[in-house]
Amino acid sequence: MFVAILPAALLTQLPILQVAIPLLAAPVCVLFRRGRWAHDFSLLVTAIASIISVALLQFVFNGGVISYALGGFAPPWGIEYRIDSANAVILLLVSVSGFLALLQSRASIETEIPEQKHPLFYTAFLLCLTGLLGVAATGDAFNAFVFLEISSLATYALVAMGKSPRALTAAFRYLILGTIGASTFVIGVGLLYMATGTLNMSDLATRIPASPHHAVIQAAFALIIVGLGLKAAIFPLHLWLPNVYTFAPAVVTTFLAATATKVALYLLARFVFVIFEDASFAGTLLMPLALLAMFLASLAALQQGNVKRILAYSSIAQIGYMLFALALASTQAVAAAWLLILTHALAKGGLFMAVAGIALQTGSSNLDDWKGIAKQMPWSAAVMVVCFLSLVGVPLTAGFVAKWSLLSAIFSTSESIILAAVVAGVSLLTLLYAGKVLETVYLGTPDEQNATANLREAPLAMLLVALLVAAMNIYFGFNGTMLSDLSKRAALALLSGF
Amino acid sequence: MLTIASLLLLLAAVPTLVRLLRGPTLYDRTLATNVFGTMTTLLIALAAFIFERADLLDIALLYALVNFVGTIAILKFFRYRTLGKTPPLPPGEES
Amino acid sequence: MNVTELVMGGDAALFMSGMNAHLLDFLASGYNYWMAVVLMMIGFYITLTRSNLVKKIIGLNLFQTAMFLLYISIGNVANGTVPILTDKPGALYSNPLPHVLILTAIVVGIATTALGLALAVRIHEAYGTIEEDEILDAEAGDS
Amino acid sequence: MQHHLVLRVIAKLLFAPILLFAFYVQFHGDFGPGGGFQAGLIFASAFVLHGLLFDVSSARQFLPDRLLQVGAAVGVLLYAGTGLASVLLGGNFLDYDHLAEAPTSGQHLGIILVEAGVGITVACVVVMVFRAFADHLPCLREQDW
Amino acid sequence: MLFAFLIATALGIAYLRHLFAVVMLAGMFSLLSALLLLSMDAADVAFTEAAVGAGIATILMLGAMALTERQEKPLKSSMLKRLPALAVAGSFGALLIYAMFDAPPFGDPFAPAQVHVAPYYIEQTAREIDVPNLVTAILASYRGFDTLGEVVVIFTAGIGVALLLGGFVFRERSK
Repeated sequence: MFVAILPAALLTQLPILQVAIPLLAAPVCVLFRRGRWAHDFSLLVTAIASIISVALLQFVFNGGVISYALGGFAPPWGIEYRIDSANAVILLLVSVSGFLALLQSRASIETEIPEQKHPLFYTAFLLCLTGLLGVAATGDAFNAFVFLEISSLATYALVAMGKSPRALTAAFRYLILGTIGASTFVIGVGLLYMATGTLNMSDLATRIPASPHHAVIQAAFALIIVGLGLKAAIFPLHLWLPNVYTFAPAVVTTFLAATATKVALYLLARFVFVIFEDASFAGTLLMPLALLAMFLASLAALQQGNVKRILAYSSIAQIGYMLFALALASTQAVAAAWLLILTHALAKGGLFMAVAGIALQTGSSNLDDWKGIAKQMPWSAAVMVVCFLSLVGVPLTAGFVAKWSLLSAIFSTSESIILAAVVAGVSLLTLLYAGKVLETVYLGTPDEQNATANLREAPLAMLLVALLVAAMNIYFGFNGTMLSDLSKRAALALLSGF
Repeated sequence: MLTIASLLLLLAAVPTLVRLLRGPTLYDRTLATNVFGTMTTLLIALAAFIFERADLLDIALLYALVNFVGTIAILKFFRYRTLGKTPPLPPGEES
Repeated sequence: MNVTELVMGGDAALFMSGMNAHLLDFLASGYNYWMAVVLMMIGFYITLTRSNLVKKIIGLNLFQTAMFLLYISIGNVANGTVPILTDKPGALYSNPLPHVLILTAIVVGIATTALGLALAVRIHEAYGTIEEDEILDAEAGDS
Repeated sequence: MQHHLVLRVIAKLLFAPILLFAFYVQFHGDFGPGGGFQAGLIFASAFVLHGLLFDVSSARQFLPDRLLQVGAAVGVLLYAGTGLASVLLGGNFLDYDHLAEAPTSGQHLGIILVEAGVGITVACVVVMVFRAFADHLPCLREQDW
Repeated sequence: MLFAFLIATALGIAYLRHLFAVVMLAGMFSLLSALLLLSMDAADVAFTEAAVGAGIATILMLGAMALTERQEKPLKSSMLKRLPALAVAGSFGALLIYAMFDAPPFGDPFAPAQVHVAPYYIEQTAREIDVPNLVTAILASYRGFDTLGEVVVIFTAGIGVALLLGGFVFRERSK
């Protein structure tokens, strides 16, 4: 529908506008003196980015792959933006998540960040968004590094804005590990350049099979997987993640949980399937890691006493799911991975939104302080219930669609009952920690000294957005065809190569 | 000729490096850094002639500048323990 | 003129004059890759093991600088010259593309350094130390 | 640093030549090594030198902090704006061919504009970061020294 | 010889605990590597590395040191605890060295890196961009978008430091 309204000349420029608009908006945002204006402005920008991403998605669905030559130089020589179904979905995910996270979080930002810093905070947020969009849109390996670093640097600063001093150490550790990851990635890209003489992803894909330097390419492959694995928090490279999610400001956690690791995972998938086209090797390497991540991180989540930390470990486990699906490497499994990415963003985003609301009112994210909170904050608690159900994969939620397609992918690819049983078993573990949180929230009796009686429901704006996300979880549970269609096209785009 | 000159410069850099690594005082190290910077500047100037690319003289100029600013920063830090506002010196230490 | 044509075309005089290896060319001879890797390992090791946050950042810098050396080594052409066009006909230029990439990478590196140091300053303000073990002890006491 | 007369005089004498050198590197970048980034650093080093030898607060009078912040933003806007301008003139993003009548003069214009953007941003950010670090009084005690 | 210097400096950085000396060594490391970059014809990179590594990074580190500590405390962890780190660094290096055995010879004008994309820049710049410095031509035009990203990275760092250290936003915090 959007495609029809937009003038044709603008349409050809859409890929770059997707990234350039937030990029231009970030420096403009510095110029604001009032925090509220900066908020409204960034909201507007993310809304525009969302609209563009919807238009791009439609365009890609109708017309196939878009290749955009930056600077007007043809691809192997200039930088190329290349949008196909796989990354159009990711672009949509990133920009809509940015929009919803910002829409939801004015109240929590106002309590967490000092007023004078609001313009800079929103600038950093927009920069983070720009970086993630740039990584998703680009068709050039080195350009991906540059934008990965934009988003990472902005993220380090945003995470450090958390109230607790531990936010600082979390950000520092993330900075060290993230920089090692990025450097490793760049060394890998350098080795690829050494072996093939190009940086363009599709050109790499055609030239790698012809290159005589096999060892160089193998090493590049390993380095790129490790580097992106650090960014995507693939087990055992996840060490930075729990503290970052726990201590970052609420809006940052919501946004990161829904997008950052997914973008790294997308890039990993692109390298594995499109550039190296050697998915079997990756499969044998990544499959055990994914299974370990699913088990160990779920067990770790069970032992945590802080809700944000439970959700953080749960994210690591869910990243394990996505990696597992990618490692199966059939079209159906990759489609399942894309479904998992989308539904996990929905479920985890909604959960972190609800947690942000409750934490704002109680001033704590410790589970012990949340006993019986459902009486005072019934709506937030309801959002948590829905999103947890979706996370577990209960029928009639979006999560179910994803888990079901993963199971059917397992059966059709390897026909292994054991793998299916493992996946189902991990879902049970998810149910356990979800049950632990919900039990406390609904059935716990508040401690004497914690006067929860006079707590009120979260601010209306926060609640409405969280409810909207919860509703989306249910809607896509009933009407899963749209999501599965999206992800099937994404998988086809990835596996058929450029 | 130029080659011999640059070899000699490199040889001269060895004791400087030793001084920098061994110390023992901070002043030795600062001086060693400064001397090393000067030698680098000369080496680049020589390289410009060896390569017959006069453009490289710009780099030598920049090195000289960076070396100057860097040494002042080190010395200021050495003396006042800050780069910004100068705190009053402890009594009896006015220069 | 294409690099390949230049040498294949038998521009022997130029090639021979290049064989009079200049001193600096000699210094940057074949073992570049190995040395860059060794430096990278030292930087990596410092980053992983040192407990002092500033030292970690310096280690990261070493790591990245070694990476720059690796990239530039990839782009080096024997007997080549600085990739600034001259009037000299048939000059052989080194590959300018890695230079451009590394310029960008240097900028990214200094940006990371600045942010990391700012974080270290804030951590010192909050914990009174920049030793990771002591910070971990303090945090263990917290929670 | 009230008492280092030699240094202060030299710094004042050097200030203008350093800026001149920065301009040279900025605009000579097409022909020799250098360009916006390096020029921005040299610009900043002039102000850093000034800040080292005189108090940062005096430098604030002619270069207030807010101006630095705006300058950093303006540099990015100039660069991205050049890209957007080439879109509006009918080319792709950052396609300088469309900025002027002849493609090469368009390229020249585009390169000068974006290099200026780089230089402005880098100079402002470096001075900004230097001030952020230099502003605080030291918390090192004499015995740690 | 330069590499020997570099490695000596790097080891010095690893073993000295006096941060002031370490910062100076890091500055020198930068100068040395810039010299090496220059010897590999990377004039622009050497230019930048010198200005950044020896200039700005040194000053920033001194500034950070003024606000933190001067002396690194001795490592508490035993050698045994550092073995995993050594193993990680070692396997990382081993992987790269394994790759390097298969690498095109150093300086080979027929290496893939030299014959595919790069010749286009060398041949076409004079016609398309008309700028003698190939690095500038690629930096600002052929790969101009990377450079835009680079500017945004610097801008992000500035914003990040301003957010973290207050900068001009609030200044009563200096103690």
